[in-house]
Order: sequence, then structure tokens, then C-alpha cells
Amino acid sequence: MTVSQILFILFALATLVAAYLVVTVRNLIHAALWLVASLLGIAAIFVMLDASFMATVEVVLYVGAIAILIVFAVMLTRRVMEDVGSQRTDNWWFAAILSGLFFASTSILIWFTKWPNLPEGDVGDTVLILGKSLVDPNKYVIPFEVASVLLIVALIGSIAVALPSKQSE
Amino acid sequence: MPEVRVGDLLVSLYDLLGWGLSELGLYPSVVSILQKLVAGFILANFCLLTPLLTIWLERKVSARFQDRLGPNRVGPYGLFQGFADIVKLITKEDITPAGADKTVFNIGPVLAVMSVLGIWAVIPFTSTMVGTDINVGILYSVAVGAIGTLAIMMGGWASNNKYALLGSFRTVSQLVSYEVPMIIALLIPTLLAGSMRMNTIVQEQQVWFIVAAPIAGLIFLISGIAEVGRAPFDLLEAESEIVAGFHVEYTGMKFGVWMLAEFLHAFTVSAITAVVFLGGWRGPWVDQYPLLGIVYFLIKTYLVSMLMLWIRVTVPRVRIDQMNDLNWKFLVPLSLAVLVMTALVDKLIPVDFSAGSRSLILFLVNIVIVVATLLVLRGVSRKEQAAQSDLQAEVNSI
Amino acid sequence: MAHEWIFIGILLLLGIVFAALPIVVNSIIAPRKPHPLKNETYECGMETVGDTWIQFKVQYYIFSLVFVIFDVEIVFLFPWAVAYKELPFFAVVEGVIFIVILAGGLLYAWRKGALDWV
Amino acid sequence: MIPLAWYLTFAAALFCLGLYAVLARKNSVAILMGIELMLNAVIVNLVAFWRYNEPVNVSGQAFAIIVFAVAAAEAAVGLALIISIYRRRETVMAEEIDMMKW
Repeated sequence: MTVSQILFILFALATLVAAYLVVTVRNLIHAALWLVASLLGIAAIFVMLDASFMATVEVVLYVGAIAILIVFAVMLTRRVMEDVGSQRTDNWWFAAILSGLFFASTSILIWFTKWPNLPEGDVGDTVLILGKSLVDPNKYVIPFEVASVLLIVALIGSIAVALPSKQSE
Repeated sequence: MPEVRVGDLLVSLYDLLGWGLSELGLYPSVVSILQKLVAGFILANFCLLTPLLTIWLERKVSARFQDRLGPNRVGPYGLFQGFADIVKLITKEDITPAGADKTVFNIGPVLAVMSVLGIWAVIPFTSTMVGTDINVGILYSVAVGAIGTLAIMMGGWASNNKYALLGSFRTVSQLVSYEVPMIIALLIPTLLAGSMRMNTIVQEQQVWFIVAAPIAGLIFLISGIAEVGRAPFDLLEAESEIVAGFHVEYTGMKFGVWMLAEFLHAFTVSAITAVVFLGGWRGPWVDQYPLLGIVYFLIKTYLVSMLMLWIRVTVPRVRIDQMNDLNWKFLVPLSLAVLVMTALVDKLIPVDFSAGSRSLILFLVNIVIVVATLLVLRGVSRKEQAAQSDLQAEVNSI
Repeated sequence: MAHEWIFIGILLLLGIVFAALPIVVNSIIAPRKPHPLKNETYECGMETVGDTWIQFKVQYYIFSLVFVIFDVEIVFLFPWAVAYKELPFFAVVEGVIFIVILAGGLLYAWRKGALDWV
Repeated sequence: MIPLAWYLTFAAALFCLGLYAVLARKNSVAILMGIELMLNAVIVNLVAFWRYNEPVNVSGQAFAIIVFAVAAAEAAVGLALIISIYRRRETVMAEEIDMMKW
């Protein structure tokens, strides 16, 4: 066991516990806050993978934007502090079995496959390479521009849906 | 034993500490962690004690602005007023409101301080003295700051108080709104320096970026003031209008910790402005004596923070719709325009131009943008005045 | 790479400790005289009327929604800005096209009145 | 060093927790949180594969960035839909949003 392995196990366990609480906690605000905790854990995992840009993007986008959006949505759609009643459907056991089976089968697949080892050496300046290949016509310029179109469509759509129409008020 | 350089004393001491620890027979990784622990401890102390000084300075200076004396009872010139306030806050009863979500209520202020303190890990004090120079420094400062937004949300929600929750909603919507022009403004120095490392950004400033990107600097300062929630953007906790904002239920030291986070955040925004736009530790003789960089950096930071104070005591509080319009209908389009112009023009300048002439050309471009913006604004306000006078004429005719 | 982040982890932990310390000290040495009236939420002297978790205007939500989209787009631009010095002119123009599309979204939100404070 | 399989197992566990939330939760906001967890698991996988193949080839990170965009778009539109439904039907329970049945 090296130090990095111990650290990985700590972060992974913390993330998974937080994620478990996200799916089981009854109070939805608490679920959203646990989601934030698990996202921070994932950011730490990205750091361990030498993907510092991914880690910061994870925090900026998920913790700083999407989590806030979710908390807003939870607060806008409820009236009481405690969410009363059961928070899971009647056939939750079916869902549990299904996800358990899925996890079992994927882990069997993962553990019986031979994976490449960690390449030697540093990763270099990934952000620079990423920036170049995102606007390189031979690489990802089409996905890059399409992503911006997707986002603008999402913006227009969500404003059209969420904005109360003037007549109804 | 490493050589001790007077010009770079603190870094030498750091190396010396590492040497001493490894002489004791510790593993290199343990040594480096202990070194970092000591450095982090000193940095955290510096950051958390600075607000005491800035609060005193602020009270004193704003008192002079308003023709008052300011604190003058505790210690010489009232210097120890901050300590007296801490003693007062720490001995006050700590009330948790009934029905509050206790854990979240307590985590809120701690998280706020943590998020602001985290930014200091990437701020370069001198060319050699920077906590850690990660390759995403400038984006990291935004990311850690974003956790503070969440802390405010937690504090407001857990208080079990309508006004606190409403206050946190307003605060969060202001913070997230002003984050957009702030990040766009930070994109321009990144683009000019070609790196997100804070230290590289300082090194690339043969001419301060405030010359090449004055509008971006101004936008960053304005949105920074809004992020911190100080006057004229303090409508979220306007004492004279609404109760207090998200921290209305906090008492004793918990309230003090919120205040600490707020003042430290103000200081941090000044520090980032100094690093990114005013050349950070740059100044005469830093090449021989890197330690001088701290002095230059702190002078610039305090100048920016005095500028913020000046704005605070001069400009009246804005209305919430004005605050909103200022951001979405003025700062965001303007920052996008500046970004596009800078990107296009800087690429068109031939490569063999010196840094000075390059900055000059970009400065002229910025002036053109300012003139164009002012013309557009004049057109808009004329249209509005015309509409107003039409309305007046209609009312008169009735 | 990852070892550069050790200092950040240490500083964040120190931040938690340093912020929690005064609160803990406060809770130890401060007087404690709870009273139901004192513990009530502060609402300008009046008793609380109705549930605390009232609903709020959807306007707050709209702003954070526009913010999310903008945030994603701007974060995408950071690698482009880092690589800017080594990019040919047309690659810069591609980035500019990206920004212009983003500005189109802003224009739509503006026209639709989503950015007005009601 | 950490074997790649550890990262993959971690991502699989995260994905399955998200899957459970999507299938078993009643509240549609909670279902969306489950989807966010699943997307994050995917991103972890992509970044891990990027690291363990050739880091110079940034395909993994480019993919991950596109997934980020999709996640943001999904959260924005999904939550807007939920709020819109809540305004009309006064509920966010996925079971009760069934007007498409008839």
C-alpha cells in the first residue's frame, strides 16, 4: 500500500458514502448538500489522476453552478422543511437488485480484463494541448462548436419553459 | 546545508527547515509535508490576521471621509479595537434559533472561511514564494470562491427564518450573476499571458495588463466588489432597509466568522486584482532581491483595497433592478466585446512588435470600445428620455 | 502534478480548523441561558407567521439558469485562451464564433425579458 | 501505483448508486441528482482512460468536456421542466406526473 493508494481509497470511500446518502436521505436539501460533498470527492479523484483542469472545472461547474441550480429547484418546489412520507417508490427493491446486478457484472468484467499500466513520466501541459485540439479542424472543432449550439438551445428552451408567460399573471 | 540568501530570506528559511528536518532522519515526503504544513500555518495566520488590520484601516479612513474620528479609545489610534471586538464576540452567547438545521447552520461560516483562504494557495507573493503554482491557478481561484456561494446558501437555509432564506436567495443570485463578467475579465489576462499559472501571468507583465486591458481590469474590480457584497452593492444586507440578509440569525463568534470571511474576501479580491492586472510582485530591483516583491505586492493590494473603500464611501447604494441591469445588460456584453476585440487584434499585431507597443495598440482598442459604448449608452438614454417625455405629454393632455 | 495540490489540501484543512476554533472556544466560554422566546427566529419582533419555507419567485431561478449556461461556455474558453499564443488566426476566429453564439443566447434572454427584474 | 481497475470499479459503483436513485426515487429533482451522479461516473471513466493510455492524446478530456456541457444542459432544461410542471400541477413526484397517460 503506497500513500497514494491509501489516499485514493479514502477519497473514493468518502465519495461513495456521500453518493449513497444522496440517494437515500429523505430531506432533499440534505441530499443536494451530500451531492456537493460527493462532487468534491470526485474532484479530488481527478487531482489524483493528474487532471487538474478537470478537477477545477468539476468544482466551478458542478459545485458552483449545477448544485446551486438544484438547491434552488428544491427550494422552489416544496413547502415544508421535512419531506413527508416515503421518498422511494414501491418497487424500490427491484431497482436495488437491478443496480446491484449491474454493479456485480461490470466489476466482474473490469477485474477479468487486463488493463494497461500507468504510462511513465509526467502528463505535460494538458490544458495547452486541450486548447489546441479543441479548435483544431482535424480534431474537435465540430464538437466544440456544436457544444455551444447545444448550450444555446438549452438556454432558449429552459427560459421558454421556466419563464412565466406574461398573460398568465 | 543550503545557502542563506538575504534577498530571498523566507524561501531560504523554508529550504533550511527542510534541510534541518531531513538531517533528523525523516523521509523526504514527510519532510516536504511538514514544510508545507509550517508554510500553510504561517500563510493562514497572515490571512486571518490581516482582516483585523484592514477593518481598523477601513473604519479609520471611512471615518475621515465622513468627517469623524473613528475608533480612538483602545490602544494608540484605536489600533486594538479589532482585538476588543473579538473578545466581545467570543464571550457573547451563541444562540441557535429553534428549528434550525444545526449541522448545516454550523458548517456554513466555516466553509465560507475555508473557501476564501483556499484562494491564497495560488497567490504569488514573490517570484519564488507562492504556495503552489498549479497550471490552472486563475480558474482555481474562481472554483474555490464558488464554494463560498454554497456556504451562503447553507447558512441562509439552515437558519429557519424567512428573511435569512430570502436574503441568501438574493445574495446567491447576485453572486452567480456577477461571476459571469468576472470570469470573462479573467480570460483576457489568461489570453495575453498564455497561461493560467498565477506566477507566469505576473512574469508576462513587462507592461502591466491594466494598460493592455483597462476595461477588463475595471470590470473585474466592479464585479469583485459585487462578489464581496460591499457598498454600492451591499443591498443584500442593507442595514437601513432590510434586516440583515442571510446571516440574521447568527450571533457571537459565528457571526464574527462570517464577517471575517467577508473582509478576507474583500482583501483577496484586491490581491487578485493586484496580481492579475497590476503586475503583482513586479517592481524595481526584484530580480536581485525577490523579497522586495512582497512589499510591492502588498502596496498594490492595499492601494486597490483603498480604492474599493473610496468607492464604498462615495457611491450610494444601487437598487436591485439597477444592480441586475448593470450586470446582464452592461458588464456581460461589454466584457464579451472586449474579449473578442482583444483576441482578434492581438493576433493581427505582427509577432516582432515589442511588449510596449503591443500594449499600446490594445490600449487604443480599449479606448475605441469605451467611446463606442458611451455612444450606445447615450442613444439608449436619449430614447428613454424621449419615451418619458412622450408619457409626460400624454399625461398632460389628459 | 498531483503533488502540487498537497499544499492546497493542507491549506483548506487549516482553513477549516482556524474557522472552527473560535466557534468552539465561543461555545465553551460563552454564557448559556436559553429561553424559548430568545431562541425564536428573529422577525422584527413579530412572531413567525406561516411556514418558514415559503416559495420564492422563479426569477432567482432564471438568473442562475442563465448563469449555468454562461459558466459552461466560459470555462470551455479557458483552454482556448491558454493555447491562444500558439494558435493560427482561423483558430482564434473559431473561438470568436463560439463567443458570438454565446452572445446570441444572451440576446435571446434579453429580448425575452428573462433578464428583467420583475 | 493505483491500478486502473480501481478507478473503474469506483466509477461503476457511483454509476449504480445513480441508477438506483433514478429508478427508486419518487421526487423528480432527486431523480435528476441521480442522473448527475451517473454522468459523473462516466466522466471519471473517461479521465481515467485518458490518464492510463497516452496522456498526450487528450481525447478523453475532450470527451469529458462535452459530457460536462451535456450535463449542464440537461440540468438546466430538466429543472426548468420540473419547475414548470410544479407550477401547473403542484407536485414534483414522478408518479403523479401522469397526464400523458390519457
